[in-house]
Amino acid sequence: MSLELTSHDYVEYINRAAAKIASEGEYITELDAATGDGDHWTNINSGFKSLVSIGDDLAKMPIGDMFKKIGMTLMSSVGGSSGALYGSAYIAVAKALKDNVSIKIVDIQTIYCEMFAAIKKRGKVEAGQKTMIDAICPAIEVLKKAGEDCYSEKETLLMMKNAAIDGAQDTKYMEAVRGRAYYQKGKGVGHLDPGAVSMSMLIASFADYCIDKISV
Amino acid sequence: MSLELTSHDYVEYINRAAAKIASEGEYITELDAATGDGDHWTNINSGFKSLVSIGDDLAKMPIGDMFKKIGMTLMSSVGGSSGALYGSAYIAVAKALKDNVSIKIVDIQTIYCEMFAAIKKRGKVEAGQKTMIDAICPAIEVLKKAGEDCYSEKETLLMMKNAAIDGAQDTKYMEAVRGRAYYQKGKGVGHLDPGAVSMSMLIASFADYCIDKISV
Amino acid sequence: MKKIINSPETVVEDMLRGIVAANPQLALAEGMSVIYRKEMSKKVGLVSGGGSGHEPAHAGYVGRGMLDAAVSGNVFSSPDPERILEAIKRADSGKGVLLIIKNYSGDCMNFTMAQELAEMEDIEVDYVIVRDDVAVEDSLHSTGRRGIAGTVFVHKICGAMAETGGSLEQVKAVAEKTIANVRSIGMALSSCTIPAIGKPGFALAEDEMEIGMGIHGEPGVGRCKIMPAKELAEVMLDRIIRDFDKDGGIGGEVSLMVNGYGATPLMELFILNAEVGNILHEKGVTIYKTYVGNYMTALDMAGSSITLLRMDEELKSLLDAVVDTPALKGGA
Amino acid sequence: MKKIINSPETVVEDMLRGIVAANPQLALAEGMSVIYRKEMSKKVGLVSGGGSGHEPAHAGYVGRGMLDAAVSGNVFSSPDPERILEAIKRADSGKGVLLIIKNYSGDCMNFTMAQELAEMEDIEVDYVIVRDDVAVEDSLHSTGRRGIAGTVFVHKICGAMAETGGSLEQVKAVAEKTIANVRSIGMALSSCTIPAIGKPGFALAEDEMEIGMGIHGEPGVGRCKIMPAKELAEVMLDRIIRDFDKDGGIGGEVSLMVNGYGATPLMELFILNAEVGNILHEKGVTIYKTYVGNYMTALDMAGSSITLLRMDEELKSLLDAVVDTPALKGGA
Ligand SMILES: Nc1ncnc2c1ncn2[C@@H]1O[C@H](COP(=O)(O)OP(=O)(O)O)[C@@H](O)[C@H]1O
Ligand SMILES: Nc1ncnc2c1ncn2[C@@H]1O[C@H](COP(=O)(O)OP(=O)(O)O)[C@@H](O)[C@H]1O
Ligand SMILES: [Mg+2]
Ligand SMILES: [Mg+2]
Ligand SMILES: [Mg+2]
Ligand SMILES: [Mg+2]
Repeated sequence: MSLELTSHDYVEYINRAAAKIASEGEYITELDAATGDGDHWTNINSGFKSLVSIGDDLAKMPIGDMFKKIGMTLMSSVGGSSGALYGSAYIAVAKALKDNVSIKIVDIQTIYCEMFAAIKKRGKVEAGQKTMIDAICPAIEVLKKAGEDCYSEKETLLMMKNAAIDGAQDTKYMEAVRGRAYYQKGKGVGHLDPGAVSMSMLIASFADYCIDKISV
Repeated sequence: MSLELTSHDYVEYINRAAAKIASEGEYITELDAATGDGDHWTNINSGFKSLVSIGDDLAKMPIGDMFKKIGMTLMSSVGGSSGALYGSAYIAVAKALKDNVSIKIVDIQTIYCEMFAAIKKRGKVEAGQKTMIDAICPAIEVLKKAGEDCYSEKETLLMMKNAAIDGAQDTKYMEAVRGRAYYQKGKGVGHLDPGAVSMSMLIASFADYCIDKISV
Repeated sequence: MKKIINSPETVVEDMLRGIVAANPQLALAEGMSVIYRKEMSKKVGLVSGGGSGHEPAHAGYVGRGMLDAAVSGNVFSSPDPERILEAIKRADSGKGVLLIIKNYSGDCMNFTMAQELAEMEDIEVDYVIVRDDVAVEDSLHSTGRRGIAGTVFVHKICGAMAETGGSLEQVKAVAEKTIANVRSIGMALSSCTIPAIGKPGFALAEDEMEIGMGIHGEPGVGRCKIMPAKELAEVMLDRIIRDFDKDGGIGGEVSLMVNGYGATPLMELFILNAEVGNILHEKGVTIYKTYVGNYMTALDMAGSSITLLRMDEELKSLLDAVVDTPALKGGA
Repeated sequence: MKKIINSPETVVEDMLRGIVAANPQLALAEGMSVIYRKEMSKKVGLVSGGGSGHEPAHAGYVGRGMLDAAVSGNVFSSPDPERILEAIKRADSGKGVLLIIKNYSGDCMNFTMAQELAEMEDIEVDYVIVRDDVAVEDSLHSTGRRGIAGTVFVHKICGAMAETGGSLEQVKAVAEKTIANVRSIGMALSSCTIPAIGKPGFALAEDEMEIGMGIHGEPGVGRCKIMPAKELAEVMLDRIIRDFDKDGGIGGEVSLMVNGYGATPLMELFILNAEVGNILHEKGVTIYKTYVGNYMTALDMAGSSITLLRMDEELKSLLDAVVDTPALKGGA
């Protein structure tokens, strides 16, 4: 069975992602406390809690509207840098997928490319500057490569997941240029970027959800 | 040899008393922290340090002037309640002994009676209200009794010392009426009064000094 | 102990230098720890003071519309009579001087000794004693109630009265009226550290607070578990209102001060203020004016006090009069 | 965590209620965390804001002579564009609105997104970004310097300029001039505790302090042993002065702010002020005006920041203009 997600499915993923984020409170908080101001988990967690609370509405929306609503909700409920960035990211996805009736494997590449571009623009960052896009960027590369080399959907999703996780881990050696870690003496070198870690968790959750979906 | 102290001797006693107070910092501080604001030791210690620093001048003064100077110095260097009280006490002593050329055993009774009366008046307190006069009051009673019963000077001084120390210990069971311990729920019952304890140390130091003096 | 100081011995001196450096309209009587207005006013003089550690009290209230001179003792220790006399002289323009004393044994003794000294020099001096802390039983035969944040209202109102040319008698009368109508209650989340001692005066467990705390880290009247701000406001207000009830009730209109003890941020004071305001509103009591901030502190103690002042038309107009001091400005 | 709060989730909401309760001249746009002047002024609108936890900033600076509206995010989190748009609308009387942004990624993104939204509704909006913290290297290719206590000077000066009828362009110009002439440096003795997290963001040993601390408990640039106030003043001023040196030097006359981070009592701020004043005096720099107090805090962090603003005649007269806000009043 090949992947095809409805709004209802995407909301199921959101619920899973929210649970994952909720369970990582201490870890993510500590990461942001080390190089930032310690609030990244409360920000992102409250955003996903808000999404869960409007899940029933979201599930009934067309794909494009759903993504837009997710973006607006995150923008107003997450706050901080990540609110603006996630908000911009989802709104960009909404524009790109506005005529979609479902999400297929090819759309996943679109989703993450749009997010990447939107965050880059809004945050004035490039890959390699120790931010959340450093979890997205390797995932996109894998998706492109997988498309060319004709991997199976499941293989593709697994590779995407691992690339995102590795990407987040690689932020440890990067110097921050934007965001709070920049204020540190060592520009955060030696520490993981909290935004990249949470982003990698979301990508991994999404991959897992999709794999479950096609494995049924 | 019967007791006869000069100003020079009294300054020697002041030095000893200052050393004793200096060594009891933690104990007295803790007592005041338990029922008051924790500064009694710093107050009284800084007063005796000031006295030590003007010791050479004090030693050269007539008895009356010396006591007056001690009073003025304590008043301005101790601060708080005890500054006003010790100041008033020594100034009262100065008035009573203004024609003295030395301090004999009979004068000791005068000294403590004057101090007692002055503190009572200035502080609007009675004996038994958990203040510094509860160390003086039993000392005075012993001095009176010793005078009537013809004890030796040494015996008298020893009895005075013990009475002051016991008097301070007895404050444990008293309810405060004046001073900060009054603000406590239990009116300080169960705690020693710091002012009575430091006063008993000064009386005890004085007795010890006098005993040393007549034992030579 | 972690403090921004040079040494525990010099905190008061260094601080007073810092106050006059920031306020060129004020001067420091060197060696006397007295801060006074450079330009002496032609009116009844107002002097307050006491131990240090309550900043901005009292030097922060010297200026037009409030005090003429403030005298500082060591941390939490009353200044001696000589210094108080110096403050009286700096405040005296021939119309007499009123001493505003917070009710502590040490302050009462030292200020009244100074009054005696001043009278020997033919300066007319009278005094009032502020006793607003309802945590303590009031009584004439004991120390009685402490003076805490309500003292700031007395400064403000007497200052305004003096500025309008009131006589010593009139200024004293309005001070007594303010004192009769002001009530406070404090609470602490932590102890404070006296610099010369270097460690906290007492310990409160991670989940404990103390009600009825004074402004010297003296133990309060009851320790309990920390509670939500709403409940705390209820508990604190209840004590004040029950005390007003013994004396005619809270009345229809009060001014309110939510005072921080030094280490409590404004965010928390505003939260407490919201709850106090709600309760008073429910009781049908109008709040004429609200002060939220650090007005009478206890070094680095975390905690706050609530003060209510029953208002009448005279007190309103005096409270509204313009002031210009380091800590209170404008139509504050 | 010991705080006077109802619950970590409601701190901002509860606090904002407390601010308007204490300041009847201000109103709260319910659900939007925007505090604005009830009486709208006919002049260029001034809006500031950011994460909460910096009280009295920014709501405490809303009033005559300063801001028209302040918007609050969650603790240390930038407010979202929708709320900022609400603040813009509350401040707009048709003469345009200037946003005063502290330089943080989140604030810059959210405020500029709000600007885009406002322009879609035909409201003229411009912005300035305050970047006064010399602990951070300045650069155009990175986040660059943080905005900290110097922001209060920008509020004050822009407010005065707008009040005299200056155009949006003129107000922006004087904001940029202020930003070009203001420098700050912070230090911390302790971390702060974000209510929702419940424990301190980092730990400092009993004898350690951190220099270059921002106002969110972000780690600073260097940890060292605590030092006497005199030395601390030297170390902090040195960084500011060296930075001025890259841009024409400190000049002959500055205004000074010694700002507390929330848990540091006034006593310590005045001690630091005395030492800063001495050093500037020795260097032949005149201090035009000094502000000592809690102006831009970081929750319950113990510590302080020093801000210097190079003065000229225009800035002097704007700094002296009368204000009437909860946190700054009179000829402050
Ligand atoms: N300019 C930026 N561009 C991209 N990502 C950024 C930028 N600034 C911050 N981030 C990301 O946001 C994360 C921090 O988010 P969060 O803690 O929620 O916000 P804040 O920094 O406002 O407290 C960082 O770890 C980083 O991944
Ligand atoms: N009214 C009073 N009369 C007599 N002694 C008093 C009075 N008030 C306080 N004291 C004494 O002073 C002691 C406290 O002194 P100290 O701590 O130096 O002053 P303060 O109470 O001002 O901090 C008390 O233990 C008590 O013995
Ligand atoms: Mg963060
Ligand atoms: Mg004491
Ligand atoms: Mg004391
Ligand atoms: Mg943040």
